[in-house]
Amino acid sequence: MSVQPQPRLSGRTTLSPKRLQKCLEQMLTIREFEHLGEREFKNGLIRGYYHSYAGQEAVGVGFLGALDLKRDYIVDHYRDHGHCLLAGIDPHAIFAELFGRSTGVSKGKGGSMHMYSPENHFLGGDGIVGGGLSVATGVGLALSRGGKDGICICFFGDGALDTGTFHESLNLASLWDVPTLFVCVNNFYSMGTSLARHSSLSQLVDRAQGYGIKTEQVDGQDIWAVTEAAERIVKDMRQRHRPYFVEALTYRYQGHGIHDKALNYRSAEEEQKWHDRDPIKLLSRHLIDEKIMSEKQIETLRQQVVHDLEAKLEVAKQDPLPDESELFSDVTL
Amino acid sequence: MSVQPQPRLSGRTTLSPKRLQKCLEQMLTIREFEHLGEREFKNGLIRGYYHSYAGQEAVGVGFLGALDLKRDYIVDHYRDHGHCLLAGIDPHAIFAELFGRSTGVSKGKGGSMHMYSPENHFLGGDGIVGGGLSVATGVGLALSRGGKDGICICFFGDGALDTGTFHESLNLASLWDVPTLFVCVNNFYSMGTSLARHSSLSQLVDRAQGYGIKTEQVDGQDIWAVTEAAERIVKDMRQRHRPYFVEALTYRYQGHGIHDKALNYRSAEEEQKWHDRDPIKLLSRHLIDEKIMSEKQIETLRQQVVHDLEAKLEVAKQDPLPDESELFSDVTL
Amino acid sequence: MHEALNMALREELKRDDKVILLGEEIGAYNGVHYVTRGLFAEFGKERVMDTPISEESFVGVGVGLAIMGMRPVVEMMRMDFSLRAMDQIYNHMAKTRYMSGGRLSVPMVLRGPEGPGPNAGLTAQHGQQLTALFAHCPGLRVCTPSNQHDAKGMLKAAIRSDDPVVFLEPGPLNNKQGDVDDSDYLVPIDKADIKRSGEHATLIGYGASTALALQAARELERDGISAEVVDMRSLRPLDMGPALQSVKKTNRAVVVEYAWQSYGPGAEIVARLMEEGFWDLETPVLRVAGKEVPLPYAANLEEASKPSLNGIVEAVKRTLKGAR
Amino acid sequence: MHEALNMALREELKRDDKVILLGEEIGAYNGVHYVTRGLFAEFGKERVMDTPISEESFVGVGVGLAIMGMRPVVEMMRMDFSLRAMDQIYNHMAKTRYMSGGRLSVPMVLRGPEGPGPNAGLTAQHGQQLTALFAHCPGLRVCTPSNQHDAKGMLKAAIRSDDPVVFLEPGPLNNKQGDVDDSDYLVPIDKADIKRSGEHATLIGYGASTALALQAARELERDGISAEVVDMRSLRPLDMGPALQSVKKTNRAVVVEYAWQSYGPGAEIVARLMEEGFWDLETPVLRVAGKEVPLPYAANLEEASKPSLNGIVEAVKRTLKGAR
Ligand SMILES: Cc1ncc(C[n+]2csc(CCOP(=O)(O)OP(=O)(O)O)c2C)c(N)n1
Ligand SMILES: Cc1ncc(C[n+]2csc(CCOP(=O)(O)OP(=O)(O)O)c2C)c(N)n1
Ligand SMILES: [Mg+2]
Ligand SMILES: [Mg+2]
Repeated sequence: MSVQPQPRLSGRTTLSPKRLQKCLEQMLTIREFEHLGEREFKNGLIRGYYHSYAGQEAVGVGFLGALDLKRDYIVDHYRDHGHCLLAGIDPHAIFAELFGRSTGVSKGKGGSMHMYSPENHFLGGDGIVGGGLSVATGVGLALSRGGKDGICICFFGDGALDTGTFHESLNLASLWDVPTLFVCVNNFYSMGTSLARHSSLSQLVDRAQGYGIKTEQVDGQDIWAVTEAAERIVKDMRQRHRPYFVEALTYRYQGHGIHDKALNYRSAEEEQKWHDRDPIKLLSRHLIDEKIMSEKQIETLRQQVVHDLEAKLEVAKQDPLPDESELFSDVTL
Repeated sequence: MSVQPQPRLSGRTTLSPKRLQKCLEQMLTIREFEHLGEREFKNGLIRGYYHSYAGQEAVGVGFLGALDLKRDYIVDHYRDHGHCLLAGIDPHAIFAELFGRSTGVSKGKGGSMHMYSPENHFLGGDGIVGGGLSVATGVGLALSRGGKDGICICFFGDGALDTGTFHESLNLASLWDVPTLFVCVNNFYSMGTSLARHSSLSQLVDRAQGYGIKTEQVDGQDIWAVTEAAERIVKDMRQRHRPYFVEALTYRYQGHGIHDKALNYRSAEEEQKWHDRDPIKLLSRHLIDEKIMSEKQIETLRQQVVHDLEAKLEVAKQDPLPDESELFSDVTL
Repeated sequence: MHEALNMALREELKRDDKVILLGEEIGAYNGVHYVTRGLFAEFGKERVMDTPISEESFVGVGVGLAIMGMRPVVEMMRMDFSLRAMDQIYNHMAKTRYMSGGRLSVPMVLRGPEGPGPNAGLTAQHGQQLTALFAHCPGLRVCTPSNQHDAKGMLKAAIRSDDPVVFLEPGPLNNKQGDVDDSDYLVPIDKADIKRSGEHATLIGYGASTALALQAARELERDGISAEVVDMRSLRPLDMGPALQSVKKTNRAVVVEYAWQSYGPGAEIVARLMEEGFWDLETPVLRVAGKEVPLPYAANLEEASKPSLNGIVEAVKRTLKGAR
Repeated sequence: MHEALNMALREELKRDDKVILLGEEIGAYNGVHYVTRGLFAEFGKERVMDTPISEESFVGVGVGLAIMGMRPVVEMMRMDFSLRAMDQIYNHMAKTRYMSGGRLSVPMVLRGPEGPGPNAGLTAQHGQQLTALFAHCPGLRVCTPSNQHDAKGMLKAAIRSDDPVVFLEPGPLNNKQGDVDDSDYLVPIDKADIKRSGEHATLIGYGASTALALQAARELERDGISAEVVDMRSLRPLDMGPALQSVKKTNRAVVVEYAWQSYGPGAEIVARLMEEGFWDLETPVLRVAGKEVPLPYAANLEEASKPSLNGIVEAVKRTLKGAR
């Protein structure tokens, strides 16, 4: 029953030292952002829901690193802080949104699951499981109608494969030659329910084969593997103007949300196996082994990241709540 | 673009002369019932919708012939008259329902798409495409919880494969070991939209492979093929207590509904090809070739069927409308 | 009414190449209710897109197109089927603008026929009038025309609206003929309208029930009762002005609707008359609505389930009996 | 309130082996809102079934189980997610009995928390109160308790009902504690109830808004105003008796609700007071409801979006100002 990372690997690529350092910085930024967010959730500054991306960093970093956000777009689900950061949204605006401040990326009206930044081509997190798949199909359709070679990437979890709209959306995207890249971030749990208990297929990638679109599975802990797949897929999509489905195998370290303490549904042993293949650890080890960075340099970088984020967080903390008149703005009464 | 019957045949069986004669009578009953219904629709006696089963008879006859309606159940879609007849519902009660009479199988309140007869284990037609798939999953689950070896058969069209609930239901049925037999009656059109224009896969049977359940395709014009598959599958299901998915390839002769005259979406040539493999024609030819029945005997049988149906129809015509008090019965106000 | 709707769609498709239609059988098949007749031939399959039976997701596709600046017009073959798409309608189409702090907007139209008819015998799953479900949802605009002229002008205005609009086409009026003005006019989608003036009582309708109210007003005239008919046209936002004005004059009102009475749109209209028109009312506002049962098939039961002319006439007469 | 609901489920699971629970995370995970705590361990996975995220279809599974004579109790983790299942709820759960001419019935319960809270910050897609959508649908029974005692007795009665029941658990009260009577009692699911008697004005609530109305009544008492509080409990059928009786005495009423005001359940209550209580009213019935916006995240906006104690107190005082 214990879940272990055994993807049908699609290959790895080599990446320049500079690129690898950038990837590390991005992953550290996400990881540390989530740590700070969790802290503030516990402090009561963040209300409602908080879904941490910790553990899944390589998926976002690899895929969004392969996009060109001048022409490409992102449609996300609720586990969206990491992707917001990678889309280039200022951490200040993300923290401010989490604190419900007027300076938040959604003016404080959306919260953790509902970040939006069209300037960054980030078209929203979403609180409804599977809710973004058809929207992303529409975004892809708009891109193809516009005659551009942009693509739309759509992230969702393994649980989203149980929703009818997954099936409908893949059928529509295939039928209409929509350039949407569907990325299932398979962390092996839908809330407290393991894959085997919510899906009749253990290899999710197989399910997507029923739509006449290319599919593949990728090791989501390994930044080289993710990057290799992502760059190849994006290139393919720009040429073929067709959808694509990827299953990225990864793991979330925290509970479903920070409020979810009931981690009794998975074993310490299973958790340890995944921590052993932590994406940051794998990359750091490589950087050290290849003498691109020293352990100390990495730690300095991490501290720098934390320091910068803390500064943004502090500013966000001092930001004002939305004006009460905002209650009735952005909606026709 | 023209659709032709080229199933991956699953085999044929031999059937006793007596069994074949019974099949013929059932098919003729359905065919002639639909002719009479169409006539009365045009006469204005039947209102709203009328979806004819003409052309698809062998599918119903083969599958329902393999069931044991003492323990098995049927959940149907709107194209349900044929299956009602096969479930053993008195044609009088079906006509009466079509005429909206109090003696109708649903007391005249349901109409063509909403026939119900729990005594016959016929749990309803349904007007919502795909609406019955999850209900049938629930019926199958109830059977397995009851520890019986009954199964539930669920009929739906190729169009229903585009609905999210198809996907959800197959996943649930597989996950929970539900003995529901999902029969996709693929007549190659979802209303006016050909398979290629509504489905990203041309072999629908492949889509169902994504759920870890057994699937197969059957020639829906050939009563031997349908019967062989149906009996084998039902036996398998009684032992394994697992769902099954079948794609039966067939054709509807009329428009989507009788009101649908716009048959411009398919060619005369294509229609002819299917009429050449008409299930009644194929069976009649065999009966004649094998000297089981003469052409004349078949014609006599047909006339007898028509005669009996006409008699029932006439009675139904004279039946009373529901009492006005029925408007407020069968519902809590 | 389908002619007017067809003309509106054609004109808007011509005017703005961001307009794109999606729906089941709207293209090659030419539309089940004639509304999209000829448009596929004229504008091609990229502008008039046939969809599989995937209501939830093609509404979502509409949302995706709209946030990218297109102007999708999504048809439900019957509005009943929008029950499949309620999540996209409530949680995405309606809320994206607000949730994003106004950073995105969703200029899309969801349209289709609702209620019984034009043909009889639609039965329980095909002849519902679900107006109230849409009207309750903040973020949407919800409107419904009662004649050809309004139908065309309102649909055009809906397509040009930057808000998401649910445009409800009154089923019973689908086959209603009538000249359609072929000029490029708009009719506001947030304004009620007096369709007939009168002195003694106010009849309030929307969509098909306005047509029914007008018929009732003609009947009442024979009995010397002069009824004013207010056509709400817009349910969200609800423009109470004309109805309140009318009640100031007549001091009595009857709300007419095909929808089920309890928790139907008429309830809100009555509640608003209570809150804002109470002092003008001589007798309680009454409702004549659809009977609260799934639409039955049998001809007599179906007929009995609908609001009747007679019922309206009786109700008006009751309000005229004066204080108790 | 989850203790009472938990007890009700446990007792009914014990009493009748046809009772079976379905829902997301209700089993091994023990329930997101504690309502199903311990039941998986006690009754096993055949009676307490965890479901994938397939709301439309597991509601349909419930319908299938019910027509076969089981008594499924289907949980929506939040009632917001029932938007995914609206087709099954409207077209199958509610209508099967009628469409079949009474040949089948659907004795199932759909339950789950609705509205904001108990925790703040649920935001737009998780804190809606969609009561009106269910209440509008013929064929359903719709009810909602306002305290632990009713919660237990009503849920047990709902499970024993031969009609399909939508049982709405007031989100804001989920963590409300209180002794629960462990005897096997039932509370009717179609009867309103006076929760506090008073002389000067009638406050009408349902679910969480009854609790709010009771609080407001205590505030009003300090100002010497005695408010009667009617708890509707059942929205469908709507039992107007106690409210009408109360208004006969107080001649004024304020309806309180968390739902969006327009086309919310309160509209129907006001409309019924118009129709049946008009002559008893000295001043118009007022509503204090949720603001008509998607639930915002920021703490101050969320707070401002909810019906406030102060708003209720003010409204009551307005009704007491007497004739205009
Ligand atoms: C339609 C709907 N049903 C249920 C929920 C509650 N819910 C939120 S997340 C979740 C689990 C989803 O897991 P998965 O898709 O694997 O994503 P992950 O959280 O693992 O990233 C559930 C059941 C919801 N938000 N939307
Ligand atoms: C949810 C829903 N959407 C649309 C319709 C309208 N509709 C009725 S039948 C049909 C085509 C279905 O075709 P198929 O499933 O292939 O069945 P067939 O009619 O060929 O037997 C459509 C679009 C409906 N009844 N329900
Ligand atoms: Mg997951
Ligand atoms: Mg078909």
